[in-house]
This record gives sequence, C-alpha cells and structure tokens, in this order.
Amino acid sequence: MDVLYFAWLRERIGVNREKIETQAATVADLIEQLAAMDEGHALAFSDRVSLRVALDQEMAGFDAPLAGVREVAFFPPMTGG
Amino acid sequence: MDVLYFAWLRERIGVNREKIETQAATVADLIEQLAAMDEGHALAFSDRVSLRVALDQEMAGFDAPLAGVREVAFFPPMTGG
Amino acid sequence: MRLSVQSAAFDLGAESNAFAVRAAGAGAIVTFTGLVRDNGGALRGMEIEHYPGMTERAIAAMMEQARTRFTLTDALVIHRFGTLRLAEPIMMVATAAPHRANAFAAAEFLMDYLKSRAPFWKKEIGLQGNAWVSARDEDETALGRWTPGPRS
Amino acid sequence: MRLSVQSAAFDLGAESNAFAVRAAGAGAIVTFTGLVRDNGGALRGMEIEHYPGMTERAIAAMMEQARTRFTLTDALVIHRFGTLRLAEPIMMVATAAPHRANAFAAAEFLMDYLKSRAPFWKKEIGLQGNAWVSARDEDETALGRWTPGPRS
Repeated sequence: MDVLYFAWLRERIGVNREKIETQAATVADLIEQLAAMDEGHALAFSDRVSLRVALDQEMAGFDAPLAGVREVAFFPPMTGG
Repeated sequence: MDVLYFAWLRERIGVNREKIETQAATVADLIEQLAAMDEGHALAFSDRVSLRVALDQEMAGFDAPLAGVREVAFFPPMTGG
Repeated sequence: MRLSVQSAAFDLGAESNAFAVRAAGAGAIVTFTGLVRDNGGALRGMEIEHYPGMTERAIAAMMEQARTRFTLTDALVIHRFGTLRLAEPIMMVATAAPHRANAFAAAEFLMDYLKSRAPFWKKEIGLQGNAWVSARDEDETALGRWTPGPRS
Repeated sequence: MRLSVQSAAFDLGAESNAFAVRAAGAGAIVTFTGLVRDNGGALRGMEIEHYPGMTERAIAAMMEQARTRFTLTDALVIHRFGTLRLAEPIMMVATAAPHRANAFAAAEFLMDYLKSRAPFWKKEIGLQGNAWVSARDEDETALGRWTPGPRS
C-alpha cells in the first residue's frame, strides 16, 4: 500500500511517500502500526486532533476500512485559498 | 430656484432643467406648484410613490423645507450598479 | 481610493492589475463587474443617465463608509454613463482588505448602495423599443442588511 | 469552467479579461484574488505544498457544486503551489451569473471550500524562520453556512 505524507507530517517522517505492508483493517489500525515504526513516525502521529486522512484521494474517517484501498495520505488540516 | 429632472420625469416634462420662481415652503408645496404648470408636469408628478427628491444633491423627504436650497432634483428610484 | 464616473469604456483587466499593485499590502482583493446582459435576445444596448456632481458625492460617501466599516486598505469604483452596447462592462467595484470576509462584505455593501443610492437611471435599448429599468424591490431589501438594528 | 493548479505566476488582469469574454452572456462577474500578505514585515514569502491529483479532483467537485447550486454561467479557479514571493497572487476565483447575489455567493462558497477542503498546505518563509500556517477555526466555521439544516 502506498502511504503519502504532506506538510509537517512529511517533515517529521522524512519522506513524502513509502510502501507499507499491512494487515490493518481500518485507518486507525494503520496509524497504530505506522506510529510504532520509529521516532519520526511516532512524532508525526502524536497529534491526532490535527491529523486528516484521504483514501484514494477522498477524505475519510479513522474508522474507514482499508479493503481495496491503494493510496493512503496523511496530512494536517488544509490551508488553501 | 434650479429644478432638475431625470429619467422619465425629464422625458415627460421635456426639459432636464428649469428656473422656477416659488414661494413653496416645502418639497410637497413645490410639487403641487409644478404639477399644476401643464400636462407634461402633471404627468411627470402623477406617480408620487416612484418620486424621489434631492435638495442641493442630498436626498430629502417631501416634508423637507426649501429655505436656502438652490437646486432641487426630481427623479425615479435609482437603478445604478 | 479611486472613483471614476465616465462615459468611456474601461479595461477590467488593466484596472484589476493596477488595483492589485496599489493594494500590495492586502491579502484579499474582491472585484465585481456588471455587464450589459442580453435578456433573451431582445436587447441592443443600454442608455445610462446620471446626475453629475451628486453621483460623485454619493459614491465618494459610500466608499468612505465602506473603508471605515470594513477596514479596507483600498477601494475602487468605476461607473459608466451614456450609451453602452451589449456585453460591455457597465461598472466595476474593487475592494482590498487583510482578510477575505471584509473584502467580500465591502464589495457587496458598495454594490447594494450603488444599485439604489447612486443617482443613475438605466434605459434598455431594445429591438422592440426602449424602456426605463424599474428599481427592484429586492435591491431595496438588500440595503436593509447593512443598517444597524435587529436582524431576522 | 477552467481550473488550473500551477506553480507559475498568473496575470490577474489577463485572466479577468479572458473570463469576462467567455462570460459574455452573464450580467455579473465576481473575482477573488489572494495575495501573499506581509504580516508586519516579518515575511519573505511562502511555500505551498499540494497533493497532485487529489487537488484537481477536489476543486473540480467544488466548482461543479457551485455551478449547479448558484446557476453559474461560468467559473474559474487558479491556485498556485511552490515558492511565492511577497505580494504575489496565490490564487484567484471568478464566477459569472445573471445577477450579482449568486455571483457573490458562489465566489464566497468556493473560497470557503478552497480554504479548508482543497489539499494545500502553506508554509510562511520568515526572516526569523519558517512556520506552517495553522488552519483557522473561523475557516472551518465559515463552511457551516453552506450546509443544509437549521441556521442560527
């Protein structure tokens, strides 16, 4: 599964994209797995209030299932405009 | 006193400006005097709901006094923008 | 602030760019442009009459009100009079403010006032004849939202 | 409708004029332009990161929503990413509609959605260092006015 990071999540983790092998059933499960990987990941996922997720480029909740999903993106609240 | 007319008031009266000698104390008095002048004036002042007035280029009510006023303008509701 | 009441056509793009340069300290610019709109193919153009002197005074007062009420860094009003052809710009308003909410509100405020409180009168030049444009009740109603007091 | 997510600068005036030509049947055009604003002299510029693909999808969906909800005759969104200098335009929105109320409402709707629902992230490049811009609570609140249901 492709996992993408943007803004300060990308900076804390150090890469903007990585391939992750996972059996996680939901976004929340995947977050637990990623946060346990190393210090950078732990720091990136420490503030869950400011964490947003998109599954195959559509916004989703943490309870969303990952079955069939190819691309997961994590990022802080958007600041466009 | 200079009396100015705009839009369909101007068209009905046939001039855009005229000098009027008047002892009218208020706008309402002046309207009575003007409406009695001829058919064109009578027609122009027949629809008082759609009549607006400015005294020296400031909007005023029909009960406004004319003392000291040099320029009176009559016109329908504005349609700018 | 810049105000122009003119018969000549104006260039929306050139005016927008010049305004943006002057407004360099602002974060948000809103423009409104009104065009002569063909009402289903029956219109050839428009005649706009105005009250020279009072028009400039009235608009300048509106702009000063908008500037203080919405803490604008700059504002622009251009309004034409005379003969206008189909699809030509009639007028434009531009507002500049630190944030978007005030820039939008000020532009709407100026438009609502220009519609009903600036001494212009529009006459439609149609294929079937000419007709003065009637003031719309909703334009008068729109003004109500800017007056202080209880709101529904 | 035209949508462009680009790193290159754009010309507000040229885009406004091109939009006005396309919108010739409309009576009202509203534009919004966001500029890199100097926050009291401490800013050198801005870095804007985006999510290629999702950005275009999200904005196209917003534009389609705005078009049907406000019966727009046309709409335009240009949004830049990458490195921007002080006072440069960040983005612009343009809307065209028969009457002004819908053109204004649609431009505000698009801005509210772009602020909080288009995947861009701004970083301020300051003289004292860099900082990600925080989402503002009022931007999230502003979205609430467009959702159906009881309003205060």
